[in-house]
Amino acid sequence: MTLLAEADRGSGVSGTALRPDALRISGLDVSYRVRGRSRPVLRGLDIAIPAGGTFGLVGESGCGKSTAAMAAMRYLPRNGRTDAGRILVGGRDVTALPAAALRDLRRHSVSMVYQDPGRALNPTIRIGAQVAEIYGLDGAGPEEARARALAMLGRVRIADPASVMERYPHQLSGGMQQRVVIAMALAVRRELIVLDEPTTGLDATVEAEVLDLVETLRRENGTAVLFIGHNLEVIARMCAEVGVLYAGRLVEQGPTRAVLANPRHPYTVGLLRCLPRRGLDRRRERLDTIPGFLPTAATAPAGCVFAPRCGLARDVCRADPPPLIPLGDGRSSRCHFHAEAPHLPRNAPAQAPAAPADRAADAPLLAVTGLNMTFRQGRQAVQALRDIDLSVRPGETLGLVGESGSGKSTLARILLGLTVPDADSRLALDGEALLPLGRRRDLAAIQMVFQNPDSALNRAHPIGRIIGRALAKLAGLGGAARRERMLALTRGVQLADAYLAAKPRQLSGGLKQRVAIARAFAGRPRLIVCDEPTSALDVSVQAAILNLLADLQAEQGVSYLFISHDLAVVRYVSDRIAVLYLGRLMEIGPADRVFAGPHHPYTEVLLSASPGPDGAVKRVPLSGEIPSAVDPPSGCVFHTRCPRRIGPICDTEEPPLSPRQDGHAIRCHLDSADLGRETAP
Amino acid sequence: MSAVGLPAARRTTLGFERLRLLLRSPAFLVGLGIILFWVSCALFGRLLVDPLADDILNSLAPPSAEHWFGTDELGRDMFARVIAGSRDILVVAPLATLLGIALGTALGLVMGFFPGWVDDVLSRIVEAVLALPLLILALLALTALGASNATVVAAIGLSFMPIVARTVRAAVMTERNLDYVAAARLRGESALHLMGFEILPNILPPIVVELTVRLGYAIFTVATLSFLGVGLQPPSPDWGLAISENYALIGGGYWWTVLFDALAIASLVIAVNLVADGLAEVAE
Amino acid sequence: MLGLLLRRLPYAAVTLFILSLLVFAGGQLLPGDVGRAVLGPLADPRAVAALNHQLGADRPALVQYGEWIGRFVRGDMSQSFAFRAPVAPFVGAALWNSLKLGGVAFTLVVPLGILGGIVAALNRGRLLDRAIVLVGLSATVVPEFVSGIVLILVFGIGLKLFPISATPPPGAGAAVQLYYLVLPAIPLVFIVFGYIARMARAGTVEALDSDYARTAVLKGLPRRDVVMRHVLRNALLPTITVVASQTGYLVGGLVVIETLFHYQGIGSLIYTAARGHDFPMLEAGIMTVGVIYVLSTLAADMLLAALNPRIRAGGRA
Amino acid sequence: PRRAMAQGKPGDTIRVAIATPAGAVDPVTVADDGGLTMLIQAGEFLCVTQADLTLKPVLATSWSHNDDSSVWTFKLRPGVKFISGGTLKADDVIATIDRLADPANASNALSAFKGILSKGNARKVDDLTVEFHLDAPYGAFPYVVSSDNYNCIILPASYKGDYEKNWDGTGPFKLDKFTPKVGASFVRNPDYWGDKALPDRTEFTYFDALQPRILALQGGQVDLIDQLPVIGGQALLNDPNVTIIREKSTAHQQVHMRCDAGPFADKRVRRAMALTLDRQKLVAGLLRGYGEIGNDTPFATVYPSAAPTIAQRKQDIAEAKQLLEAAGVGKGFKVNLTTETYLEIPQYAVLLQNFARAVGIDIELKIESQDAYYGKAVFGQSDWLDSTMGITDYGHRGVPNVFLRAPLLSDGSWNAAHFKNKDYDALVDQFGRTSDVGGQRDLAAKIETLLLDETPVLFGYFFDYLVPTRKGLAGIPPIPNRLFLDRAGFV
Ligand SMILES: Nc1ncnc2c1ncn2[C@@H]1O[C@H](COP(=O)(O)OP(=O)(O)OP(=O)(O)O)[C@@H](O)[C@H]1O
Ligand SMILES: Nc1ncnc2c1ncn2[C@@H]1O[C@H](COP(=O)(O)OP(=O)(O)OP(=O)(O)O)[C@@H](O)[C@H]1O
Ligand SMILES: [Mg+2]
Ligand SMILES: [Mg+2]
Repeated sequence: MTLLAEADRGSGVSGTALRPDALRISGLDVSYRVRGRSRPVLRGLDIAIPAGGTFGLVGESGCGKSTAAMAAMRYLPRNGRTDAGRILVGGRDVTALPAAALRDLRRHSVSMVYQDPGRALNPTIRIGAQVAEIYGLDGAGPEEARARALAMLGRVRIADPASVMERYPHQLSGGMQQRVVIAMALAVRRELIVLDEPTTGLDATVEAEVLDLVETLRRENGTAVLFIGHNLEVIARMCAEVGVLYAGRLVEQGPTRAVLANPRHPYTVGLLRCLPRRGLDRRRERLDTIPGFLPTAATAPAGCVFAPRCGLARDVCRADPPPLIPLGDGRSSRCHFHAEAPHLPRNAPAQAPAAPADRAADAPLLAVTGLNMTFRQGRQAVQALRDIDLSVRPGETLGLVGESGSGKSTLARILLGLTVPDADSRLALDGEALLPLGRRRDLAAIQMVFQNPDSALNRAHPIGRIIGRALAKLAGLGGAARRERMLALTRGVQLADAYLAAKPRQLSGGLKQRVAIARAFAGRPRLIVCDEPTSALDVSVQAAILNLLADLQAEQGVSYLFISHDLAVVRYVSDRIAVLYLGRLMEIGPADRVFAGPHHPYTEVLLSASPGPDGAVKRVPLSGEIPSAVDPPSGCVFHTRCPRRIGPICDTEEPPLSPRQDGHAIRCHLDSADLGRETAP
Repeated sequence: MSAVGLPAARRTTLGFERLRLLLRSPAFLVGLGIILFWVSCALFGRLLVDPLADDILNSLAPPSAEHWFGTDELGRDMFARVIAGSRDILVVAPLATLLGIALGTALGLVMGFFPGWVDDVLSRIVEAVLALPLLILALLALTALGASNATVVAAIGLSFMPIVARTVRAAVMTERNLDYVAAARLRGESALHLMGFEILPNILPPIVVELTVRLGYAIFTVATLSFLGVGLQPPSPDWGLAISENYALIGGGYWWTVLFDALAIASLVIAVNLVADGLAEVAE
Repeated sequence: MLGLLLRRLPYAAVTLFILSLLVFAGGQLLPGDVGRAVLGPLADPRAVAALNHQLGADRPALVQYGEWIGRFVRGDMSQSFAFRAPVAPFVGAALWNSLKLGGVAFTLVVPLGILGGIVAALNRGRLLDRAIVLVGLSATVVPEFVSGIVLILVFGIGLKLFPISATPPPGAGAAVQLYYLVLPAIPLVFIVFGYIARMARAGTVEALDSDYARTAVLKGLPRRDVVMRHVLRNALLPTITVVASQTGYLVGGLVVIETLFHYQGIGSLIYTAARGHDFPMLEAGIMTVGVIYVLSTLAADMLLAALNPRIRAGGRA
Repeated sequence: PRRAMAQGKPGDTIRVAIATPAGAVDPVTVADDGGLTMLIQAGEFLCVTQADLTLKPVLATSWSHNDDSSVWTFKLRPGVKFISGGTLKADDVIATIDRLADPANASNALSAFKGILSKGNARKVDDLTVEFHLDAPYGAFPYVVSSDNYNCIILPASYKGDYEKNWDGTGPFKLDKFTPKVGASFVRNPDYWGDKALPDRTEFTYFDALQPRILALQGGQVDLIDQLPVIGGQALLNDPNVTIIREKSTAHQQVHMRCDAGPFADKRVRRAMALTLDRQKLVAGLLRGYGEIGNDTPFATVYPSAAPTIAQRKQDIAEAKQLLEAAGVGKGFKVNLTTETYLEIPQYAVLLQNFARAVGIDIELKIESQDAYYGKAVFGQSDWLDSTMGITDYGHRGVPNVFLRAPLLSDGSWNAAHFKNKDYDALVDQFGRTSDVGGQRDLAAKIETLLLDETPVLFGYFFDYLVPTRKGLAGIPPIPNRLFLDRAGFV
């Protein structure tokens, strides 16, 4: 492995002799003017990407990744300023280019793909015209431009590119939109392409495909890539080199594999420890976390920017900012004690919450049988959920996974009583029928933790009022009893008392999510529905929230329905897992069994799409788009995209959810023996 | 997790921050200054000058040291009348605005909160009322109710209602789908609580902006109604009324009988709009 | 497109129906009665009663409304109480006048406002931007009667450049008519300019800041192309709605201008009808303004749909 | 120039700005200035009141009455042609008058005929002689069928209520073109029985508001406007390009005080109020001298019947205070004055307010639209008739009879003052029967004395009737409120 890395680098170096670096940023300082004050965001940033090289930039939200990308494109927001430093693209200093030359650079040398492809495309212009425009700039006539655009759309594997040319952006799915954006970015051979979190917000399956596509095109064109992401797995997969950005400074840098395998900065170490790794069980082991908050570059302390959150910090760290210390092998770390970094003390108490007794035999807390949900949209009927049978036992976590639109949130809303299912559906909590919200007796029994902590808390109310009101309504508490319980609750979610007077906007995302959790626990909940509770959070915060949820479960014996599209997270938190596809339950069973297999072909696809930071799994490609819930395919709904389709039976006959072993059930015509299994890393 | 204090950067409250921003905007300050000037005229003007005292034999005197702004047809001092003319409009216009905002907010909350037939029906009605120009609406209302300060307030308030309702409805529609509303429903809150205590506080910024914008219109409309003779009634020294009474005189060269009132109206409406603009900017 | 139109038409019809009901209900609140309004305060009560009876104004309100709406849907606007003649010619003449005046103002102000807004947005934060915004703001908020009087004084009576009446001599040609409409149109231009410019500016600023504009710039498009091809079309979408919302005012809300410049428009028609208790005339006038408003919002919606594929595809807005 | 009767040249086109007729132009219903101006262009009366308030024969050549003035005989002018072709006969006159006197007819003249002439009591003697048999003796009857009662233009018996279709009549002009709410034009009637009209053409443009009319005259778009109030009309009064035709009229604003309730129930209080008025100042200031002071009776000095001997009431604050003291309200009191937005009334109200302040009467003004003020115009449903104090406009009348009756008789239908006095009723009745000026003056003296004592209504001033014309326009007869244009022309 080391050899390989050196070889990679070597080719980069030899390339330098022929071609200048694709991107060389040196000593870059960027600041934003906010309300008349200058606020530094990047300080002394150095990055070099050789021609054809790949560089990943990771870091918590707000550390300045996008700013670096935009500076490289010389397209900072109006209030942004480059205070110092040089940015060379292919040897040309972009900070000094006149307008015409800058346009020329953008036409021929650099391009960018960023998050939210839906907004990157002009909503009022047809796809074809938007792509062809680039060839027009390249000097092609209208006919030729269209032809080349068509070819390019084909290259990004868009099925039926001719019809896509005629469509408008909103008529494409997110994945397709991102492909179009990539097609535009790579339409002509460029020296450098900047990808700013190009797959955030996309499903894992789609993400995997998009990444594959970028990789292929990059190789074909020999384009250098600056890849920005917060997901270490993705960076590991895409980039030869990685830089870890923290509060506007690069804190560690080096070949990706080396950095990930042997991080030499406490921050990198912390980031890696936050990730739920395979084989980790919440009942036995906790995730590690990084305490504290990301300082803004302006409020950064005098010494090492990471010192306030660092378990290794000593006086010297708080006094002197460490330089970027070269470690050999092209690696460097901005830490006085980089040698000690791997031995960073764990932040979380090592001992895990006591494992509860196995409850497999208990009567189910929640029982759902024959649940159907049909939305009416004008004259169309959207079959959001079909024939769902599942149960949750007391104290257990049921993980729910599935692509976007598969019906996860709808199921959650039905359980909460916010949505009323079709008439014949049966829902029971503790054997008693579960009524819609207006008529529900024990409101406190089922509560929810939402995905987006920003919108989940009423921003007009102080935290104390938010929790207090929940206590009043759900626990029927008043006066001193309420106050007492409130303090107990907030301490239980490790929220300082001082926050009770604060408004939500004064809290970070992680803190808000703690408030939301405290609120859900106000009454004595039996079941808490968590709909992607950590997907909007940074990994370090995610770890803390997952720990918290696990602790509370151990304490209170509450059950969770945990919805997520991050399989690693689901695997870590769940006792059992249910897989949804197009409103159908495809598989349900104990977590280990579902992962280890034999599993449903769809599960197999999902698993292969997110290989984890260390293990490379052979990806099983998923063809096509998820079909419409208005008009689902006949037979097995997955047959249109199934890599293991056996024959006409799949097209005509819907397989039953057949029990396999140990409470594991799979909806597939295939025998267990023929189904896929997890390949060992 | 160690108990960390509130992060310093987040500690300044938004309200304070907005105030600081406002006070940096010269346009806002100029607007505020003019408004304060007129408000103090409205409050104390009549203590200093008498807008009704006539000196009928000295009518239509041009501006002089004695009568800075000249006199009108009844020999009343125009300066006194312009100063005192701020009172009625500064009572009527804000009251009308408040009424319109209150009614419109209530209606908008209901419309936005109950999608489906309630919203459909109310929306049609609102749309129907909006089909009429505001002035026509107010004119009709005043013709029906008769002109007095109270009816002007009612007429303008009512004609503002649908516009405000539409703005509020749009704001409610976005808020309603936010998770905090779902969370409140999960703890069994009533619709009234959801509307009044959960959603309303969050849509206050657009409502405040709407309030200032409407205030500008209210002044405009009160003046126009007075000009048309259905608003404030004589002997009020109201500016619009004064212009309406006097504008036939300007052909005879008695420009001072309308000029200062016109400037007063213009300055007040522009000032209110400057303030509205400033507020809208900081409310984002 | 046609589908959208067909979907929206019933809504428009319902809106108009409700409008007619509201006016009718409101009409019941008007003090006095038509007989008294026609014959004056000093007339003998027997004569007043006789006139009310002749006109059918003494029948129950619902009967009157029923008859009125029955005729209206058949395209008959009934007879005026005050003029005891069919309403249609009155409304027709007033509408035609209003459309002429509104049209002149409209054709002046729409390009001006849009241009102003775009220029301001492209020079955001600079002096020109501030100047346009401030001029727009001030022009918009100064009541018509203030600006109108100043115009009359300066250009009509002082310089004698323009006639002070908007009504041209009978039989005047188009050019002369236009000449008579210039002065009264200017206060309207003032008032509407601010709205349109502000909206156009906001739309352009938003579009300039959008991700797709960034995409276009990063493609290496020259600024002019970015603006012309990518920004303007999206930027002007919200402006269309604002323009449409102003047509009601530009056609029906000009009571002040019509009074100042002595012009027989639909605004004054409605106002005098209300004061004269001329219920059929009032209803017809208001319905006409309502129809104009509804049609222009409908037209705006169609235009929006034509320019914005997202709406074209989607259902109700 | 008091009389602008210099003769203009023939053949001009006269352009006039008038108030928009409020509704259909129909002689039976017309009640507004704009409408009546339209009526009198093509229509004619039996007789017309002159500037000196005497009657000039027009379609009637002479009239006479029996001993007690209960039967009046009118001789008609022979050879008068209607524009529609027929010749004027007694039947036409009878049909016209019956139409107006018929309670089933929505006639605006009904109140003028009330108690004087009923339907069916006009009788034909021969084709050119008509006899009117009155309900009660009435000495001023010819005024009731003169231009004073403006609905009385004589139409053919065959008239069907469609005046706007043919504009029939016997006048010097005939209609050229009429557009409702916009304007009308007339041309010379070649078949007119008298001196043919001088102008070739007259053009009327309708205006809703006064100010645009003023501007139109200043801007040269019209040659005259129908009437100019002094308040708001200053611009024209001083305009060197404008000639003001000025005529004394009996039009005035009545300030009524409720005699049956409230602070004014005591006549001393009413008198005190009257004594606060500085009438000279009112005329000089409010009317710029275009008017004459009133003496709290309807007898304007222009009326031949007015008693010449009655002393003029003058401002006397001391006496007013004494009276209030005597009435037990020496500290003053608060009272509401309700009135309409019309002509100079709001300004008059303000001046009254300021006058009354001197004796501690604190008047609160409530000024409303005419619609709101008159309301349903019956007791109990009208601010006009129900207010404690109010100001009401009364137009010019050729004889004071109307002013003496409806607003002041105990059962008068416009008696806003709620003045009930048997002696007064009897005196007015007697006045009505009297047809000779001498007898009328004697009665007038008694009536005036009684009214000065009681003072139910303040008559502060009578304002002149002003018609502004472009300089050089001559031949407009100085008859208040009646624009006869047949002698008009530019010199
Ligand atoms: N236009 C702007 N004006 C002022 N501050 C800004 C602006 N854009 C970004 N910032 C601030 O600069 C800092 C860095 O922002 P940047 O978008 O580069 O972070 P990031 O690392 O890309 O974060 P994320 O992962 O959330 O995209 C943040 O604190 C952000 O709030
Ligand atoms: N109110 C609604 N009316 C009509 N269709 C709806 C409604 N809510 C959801 N759907 C449809 O039901 C299906 C399931 O939606 P749901 O939000 O439950 O998916 P999800 O699995 O939560 O997706 P994501 O991962 O994007 O949150 C989708 O096809 C969606 O379009
Ligand atoms: Mg970013
Ligand atoms: Mg979801």
